[in-house]
Amino acid sequence: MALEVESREEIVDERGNEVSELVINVGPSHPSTHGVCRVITHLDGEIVTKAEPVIGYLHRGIEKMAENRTYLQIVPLTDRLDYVGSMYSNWAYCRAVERLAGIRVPERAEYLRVIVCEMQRIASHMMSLGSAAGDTGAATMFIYAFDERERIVELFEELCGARLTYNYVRPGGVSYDTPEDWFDTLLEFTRKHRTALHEMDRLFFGNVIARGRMKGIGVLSAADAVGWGASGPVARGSGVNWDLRKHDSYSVYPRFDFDVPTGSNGDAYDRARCRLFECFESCRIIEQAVAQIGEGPFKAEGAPRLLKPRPGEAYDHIESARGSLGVYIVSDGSERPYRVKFRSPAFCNLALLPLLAQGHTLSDLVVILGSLDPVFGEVDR
Amino acid sequence: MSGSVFTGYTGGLIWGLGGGLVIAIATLFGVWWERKVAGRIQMRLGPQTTGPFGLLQTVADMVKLLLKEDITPTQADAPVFRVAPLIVFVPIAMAVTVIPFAAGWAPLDTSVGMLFFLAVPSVSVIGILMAGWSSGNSYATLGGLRGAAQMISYELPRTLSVLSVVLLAGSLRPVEVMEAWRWWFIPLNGIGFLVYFISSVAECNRGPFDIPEAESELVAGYFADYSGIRWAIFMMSEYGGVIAASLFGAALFLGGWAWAPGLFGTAIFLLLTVVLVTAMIWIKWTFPRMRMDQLMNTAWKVLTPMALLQIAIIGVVIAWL
Amino acid sequence: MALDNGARHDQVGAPERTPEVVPLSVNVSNEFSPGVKGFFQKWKSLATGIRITAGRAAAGPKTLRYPAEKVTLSDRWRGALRLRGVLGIDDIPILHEPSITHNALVDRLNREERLSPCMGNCPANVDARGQNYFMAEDRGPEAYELVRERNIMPGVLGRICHHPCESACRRNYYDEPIAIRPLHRLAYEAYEREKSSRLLPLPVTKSQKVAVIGSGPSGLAAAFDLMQLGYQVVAFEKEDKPGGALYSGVPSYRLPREVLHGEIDNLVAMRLDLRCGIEIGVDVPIDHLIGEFDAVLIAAGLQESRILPIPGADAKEGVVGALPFLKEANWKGDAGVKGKRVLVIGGGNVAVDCARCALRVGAAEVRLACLEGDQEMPCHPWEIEEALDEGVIAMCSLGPEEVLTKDGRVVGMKMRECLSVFDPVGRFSPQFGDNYSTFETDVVVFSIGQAPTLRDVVAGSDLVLTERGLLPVDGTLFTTDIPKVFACGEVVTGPGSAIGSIATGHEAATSIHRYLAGQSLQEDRTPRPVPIYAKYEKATLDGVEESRRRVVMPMAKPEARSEDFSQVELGLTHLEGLQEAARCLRCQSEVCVGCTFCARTCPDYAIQVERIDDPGGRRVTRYELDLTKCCFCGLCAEQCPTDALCHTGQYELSFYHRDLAVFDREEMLRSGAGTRATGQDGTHHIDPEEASLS
Amino acid sequence: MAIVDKLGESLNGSGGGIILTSVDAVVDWSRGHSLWAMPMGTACCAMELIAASFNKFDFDRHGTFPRPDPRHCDVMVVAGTVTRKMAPAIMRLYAQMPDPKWVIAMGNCAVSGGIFYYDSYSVIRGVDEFLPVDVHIAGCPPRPESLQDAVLQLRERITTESIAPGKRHVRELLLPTNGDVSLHENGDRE
Amino acid sequence: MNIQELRDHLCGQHPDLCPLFSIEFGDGVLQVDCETLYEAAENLQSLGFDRLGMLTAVDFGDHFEMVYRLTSRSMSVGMFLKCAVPRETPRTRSLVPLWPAALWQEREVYDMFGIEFDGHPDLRRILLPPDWVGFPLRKDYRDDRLIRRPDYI
Repeated sequence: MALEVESREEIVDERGNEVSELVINVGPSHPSTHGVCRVITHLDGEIVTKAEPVIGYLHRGIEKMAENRTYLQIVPLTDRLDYVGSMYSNWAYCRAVERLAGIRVPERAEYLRVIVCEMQRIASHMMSLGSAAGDTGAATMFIYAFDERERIVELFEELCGARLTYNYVRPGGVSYDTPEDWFDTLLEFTRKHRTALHEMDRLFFGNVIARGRMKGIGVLSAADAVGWGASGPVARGSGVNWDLRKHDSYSVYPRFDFDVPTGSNGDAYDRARCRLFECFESCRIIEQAVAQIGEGPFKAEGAPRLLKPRPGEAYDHIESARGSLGVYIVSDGSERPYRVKFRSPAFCNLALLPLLAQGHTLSDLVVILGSLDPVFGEVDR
Repeated sequence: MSGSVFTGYTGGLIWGLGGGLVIAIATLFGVWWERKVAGRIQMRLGPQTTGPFGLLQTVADMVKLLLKEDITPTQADAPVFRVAPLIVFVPIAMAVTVIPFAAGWAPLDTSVGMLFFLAVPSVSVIGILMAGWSSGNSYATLGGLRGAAQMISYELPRTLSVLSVVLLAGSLRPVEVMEAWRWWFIPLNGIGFLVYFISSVAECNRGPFDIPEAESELVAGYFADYSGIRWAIFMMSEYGGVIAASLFGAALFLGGWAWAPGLFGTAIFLLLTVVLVTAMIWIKWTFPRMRMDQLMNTAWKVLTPMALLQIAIIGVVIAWL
Repeated sequence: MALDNGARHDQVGAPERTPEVVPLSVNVSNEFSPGVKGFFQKWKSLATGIRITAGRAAAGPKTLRYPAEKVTLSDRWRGALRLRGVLGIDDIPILHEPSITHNALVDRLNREERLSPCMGNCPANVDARGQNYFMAEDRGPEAYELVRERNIMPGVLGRICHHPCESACRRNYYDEPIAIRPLHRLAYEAYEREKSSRLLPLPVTKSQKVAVIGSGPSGLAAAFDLMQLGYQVVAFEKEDKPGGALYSGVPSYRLPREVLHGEIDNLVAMRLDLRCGIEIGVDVPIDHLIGEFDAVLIAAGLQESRILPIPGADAKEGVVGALPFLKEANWKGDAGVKGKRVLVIGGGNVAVDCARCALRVGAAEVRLACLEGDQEMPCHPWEIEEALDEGVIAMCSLGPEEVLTKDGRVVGMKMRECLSVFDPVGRFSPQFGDNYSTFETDVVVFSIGQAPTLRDVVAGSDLVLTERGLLPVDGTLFTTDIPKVFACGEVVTGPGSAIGSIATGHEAATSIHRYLAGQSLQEDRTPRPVPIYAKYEKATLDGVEESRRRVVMPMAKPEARSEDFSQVELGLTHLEGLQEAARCLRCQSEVCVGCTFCARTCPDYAIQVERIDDPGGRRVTRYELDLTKCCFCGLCAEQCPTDALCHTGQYELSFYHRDLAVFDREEMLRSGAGTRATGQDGTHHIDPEEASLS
Repeated sequence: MAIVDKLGESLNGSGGGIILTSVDAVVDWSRGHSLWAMPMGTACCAMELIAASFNKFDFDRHGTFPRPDPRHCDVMVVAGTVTRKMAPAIMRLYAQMPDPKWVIAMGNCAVSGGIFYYDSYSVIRGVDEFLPVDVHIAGCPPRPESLQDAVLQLRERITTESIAPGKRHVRELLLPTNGDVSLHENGDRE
Repeated sequence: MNIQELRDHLCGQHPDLCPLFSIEFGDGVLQVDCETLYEAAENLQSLGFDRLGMLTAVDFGDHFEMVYRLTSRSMSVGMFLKCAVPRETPRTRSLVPLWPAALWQEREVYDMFGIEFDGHPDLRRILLPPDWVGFPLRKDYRDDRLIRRPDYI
């Protein structure tokens, strides 16, 4: 809402400087900032002349806290980073820890991680698509997308007993094996989900108004995408074919056959539709993974309670729903890390907002912000 | 009924107050109906626990809003701010009075009824501008300006679309139009009805044309700083506008009471109105919101030509008859 | 793969894929057609939208009608935490179960994941958790009696057991395991002090009589079980003193004979008819027993040492088997090796015993040669460690090639390098290299395995031995070819541990009881033991407080103890025993013991636990969970060794006042706590005045 | 608010206890059944807040739906972590809400800082440091049902309120709370 | 391309950087002097490292270490670029002219560590309020409002 946290004063300031601009403050609590982002927007009429994101409203100091937690205790913290896709932060963090501590992960655990992360990708993209649609006023599309997400959340609840903060991927494996019949439910979901995706594609992406709202808005060139460190659907929407699952194929991803959807215009529409297509690909990966997964342990055996990796540093990254999510850990050999850094894709993607929003209208600003899909838990950390 | 208190200035006043009351009550049901329909579209239930089928939900809302604190922001232009909701509401309540509800009867039966209906609600643009400007809030200001531009733009296609019916019926008096109404008006006025419907939606600031109050951009637009009963009046005018436009459309384009004699006709008329209201709700909850420039493009480049095409068709038909 | 080099640890056989071969597959941009077609496409898209929403509306709502209709929670749902029990209010369950039904109990607990790991990993399923509980409460005699139910001689096993319970102890995961075995010994000592009042003869309630051949651990275990059931049991021992392998094979520096015989005397006092010096098959034919008794149990053990058929092994002097060697050393204190050089062949526990005995009987130099590498020796690591401390020289990865003799006397041993012992499948199949080495020695002790000598025992009966001299026995029911005759112990299992033998004794007793009572032998029987717990990696101990560390067993000085047969392990003091027993986590007892692991693992530090550790008064005095800090991650419940801390399905946790969400110990113990979610006991109403606080 | 205040004052002053009680019943009913939520979603809990208003859980059944504009809202649902940087904005939004207004602190971060209680330099330990919180929901994040439950609890709590200033009806609250846990001294927990 | 090939490639193209290149824990690390950081980064960019993935700092007590994670799409390889910044004068050169991605990330490092970047167009606090005192991720950061965790493992 209303937002006006300081705008009045600023307008006066600006007026005092004889600027014929209207400065309005979008956020930090505004329905379409997807969290707590404030965008100081300079308007000429309705045209944005300058949009300056102010972030940090959700900065909780997780990186500092991590220096005071044991390696296992950090896993719940990572849940709260990217709260739309907790599994990713779990996994990226655990990969870095495993790299540092030299833990081998059983194959079944790797498959389970891939499955939950692809489910998480669907869930996250559903949230992103939904809120992008919500930004353009299509509240019903939001609910349809969220309904799909709800199905995945139910599956996650079956799997690990939580709806949002899963704490599922742990150093050395995962915390639970799958319940009975879980895979059957999952496969049934992927089957139905495809239908729902097609429906949403026609309802929203085929709609003349939605296309009008999103086509040609916030065009990001491929060169800019690379230079600004954009990743994930934001980069791929601009035609940058960069997906860590393919190009740094970690875990068991090389065993799956899937495509990388890319856009050609680099506008908000391509970014959003990239996400839609990635959901199809995720369904494919899930189905292949369920077919391939074998019996076995889901956790590295006998890992001690207190991990004390060797001194050193490790960086590992995965392709989250928002892009390449990296975790950099420096260990001094004690039971607590010396420094943990989360390279959050949303942070880097959000930096593009001033570039993209300039010259568009205020209405487009929220569409562009939505198409960058920031999750402020991750942006601010 | 000439000479009765129900005509002239006193009549206008009485019927105007009556219209306001009807709109207020209709709004209660309208909001309830919208929440139910929207819920259904969204696979939800909508209000359910307050009263049977949640029917008392809007009553509770209304009572609560009445008792809410009535905030006038310190930076607001207080007198303008306070009066703006009424300036939006009164014209809408007045407009209802010319609608031919039953065979041969409209509360305010004037010879320029059609014009009255189209012209009077336009006054609420001023109220919206006042509300937006006086709030002293940049969102509200933007919303008010957007609203004014939008409503003025859509006046034209809407008026033109009504013109085709007027041409066919040969009268500006709603009751006479209704008496002249035949079922083949429907196919003949198809395009006109579409134009009327869409521009009515836009006139009422309803989705997908709700950009003056765009929730995701302007939070609540021109009434962002209104609370309690004053905001309720804004909501009533919005729903009043929807109901009035639906009543008028159901009468002119769908035949209203002309389908059957007596109270039956009125029942059919109200049923058709509900259908139109539902349609408006439905498209609001189905489509994304337009952007300002798209909105203008639609008005001037799509709807106005379509309305002109309709008039041309009617002209040809009349000439041919 | 590529962003990182090949050192990636989890890369599972992935083919390399380079970006060039990745198809630039799906392009997501799409446009309306230009012109009139596009105009109609646009209107059609609107109609499509209406159609889709109409379809969804027709499909009906998916809403749950809360609070009338509840969501079905997954049974893994991580709701509010509660405790099942707290030490000081609830006692931990003590599993006093007759041997007959003990297996069923263990199986049920195992299925319900409520079996403590120590009990599960013990072949005889001794309730070590219960013992530790009693020991911590300073109730030693009760602990002894509890252990004795499954472990016939706690005092003996408390000295010689290879304690699989300790390797499975969940404490391994956090720091160090509980000293369960030394606590057996302490329990025995406590019992001995109160023996007079506690040791009562068992009543004979049944007329049937059972004969047990052999008085080793397995025979006595079976005898004790049967005596408890009211049978009359007669045990025959061919030596003069009872104890079987414990008497003849286990050196007395590990097991003082007074302890062994004290334990057996206790059994005798409980009306075990023990007849020593009677060798079945020689003094009394087995047929006679079969005729006289209602059932016969053969628990004769292994009597014969194997000697490798290599050149020179038949030397007249200087080549001995392990068992005769130990017997001589144990009984006489002199095995004829004084001042000589001894080479023990073999890497098992018996070999180590031989080596250590040899030192004690005055050998000048003792070497131990085994096939296996130093990390894979089959003996227990602590055994070889103690032996090395005492001065035994271990030589690994050497295979015996030839005993060098001179005039029928051993002078040396030729050894060959051994490359590997087992083939990839895990079968014993040593591969030798080409390096030979020779050692001078006077005596070679072969400790490469034992075999039963049952020919005499079964002579004249219908029992038929296999070609290798073994008695064909069912491994689950312990029956032989003759219905009346059963067998247990190492006769059946081959060389094994004492506690393993005891376990077979219990099984055989069950079979005998069923046989005598006319019940089905097979019903609900599974092969025992069922190994269920995996090993732990060694936990890192730095940062672990001293109070959490395992008590150190005092040992005699190596140079002093290798001189004679005095005890090596000196035993814990009473106080040490109490403290050590208090370390026990009471796994799966569903009673919070205040171990603080939940508080330590909690990422939010929301849990505070305090306890009193006084002997006999161990109480959890404070358990406080600040639910408003809890992040419901579930780490604490996963860590909880006793399973006392668990998630409930409660998710409606609304409070008018923030402090109401701080759960103390009593609140943690309340189950369900009346909410809409659980529908249980909504009897607690809040005072409106209190509700209006905040 | 003024009208209601005056009404309440006069009813209370003139000894119109019965009338006051019935008026209060109507007023409390309408307020309790029309709790429009100001979704102050800052972090993870916002997801469950969204879920609560969407199709599976459907807040709207109880007459509660999120309005983004504080001027139209009755109850602020603070869902998520509140940092020092964010707190002034929340205070401002709360100030913008018209009376009568309530606050639900959803999730442990909003209740006490939760997982960020220790070692975080920027998180405020509970919004009750600067807002009068009526209902706290523990959970991380709470289920959407918990939020519905909290709204229903708040509704019951509203039934104790009166339009007469300073007056409070003593009613037995039917909803179970979490037991007879006595209030702890604040001192020993800090 | 694996890390060995990368080293060969680097040594072939820029022999002066070669001695600074080491392989630690499976990642290539180029440890340079902060004065030459910009030039090294420029060289690496021309070598094909087109993405600046991560940029952060680590407080090692006596000095800060700047850590840059560079990845190359064409070579499909990633590496670290590091330089030690003295604690007394925490300044180094901004990489914004090379990669705009550094724009916000350097602001974050400034916010958290107080390291200043020469040539950064807009060096302000980004996550914390502008009036914040101190740099939280420094090891010696003290804050009265911070409650320290109970001290047990």
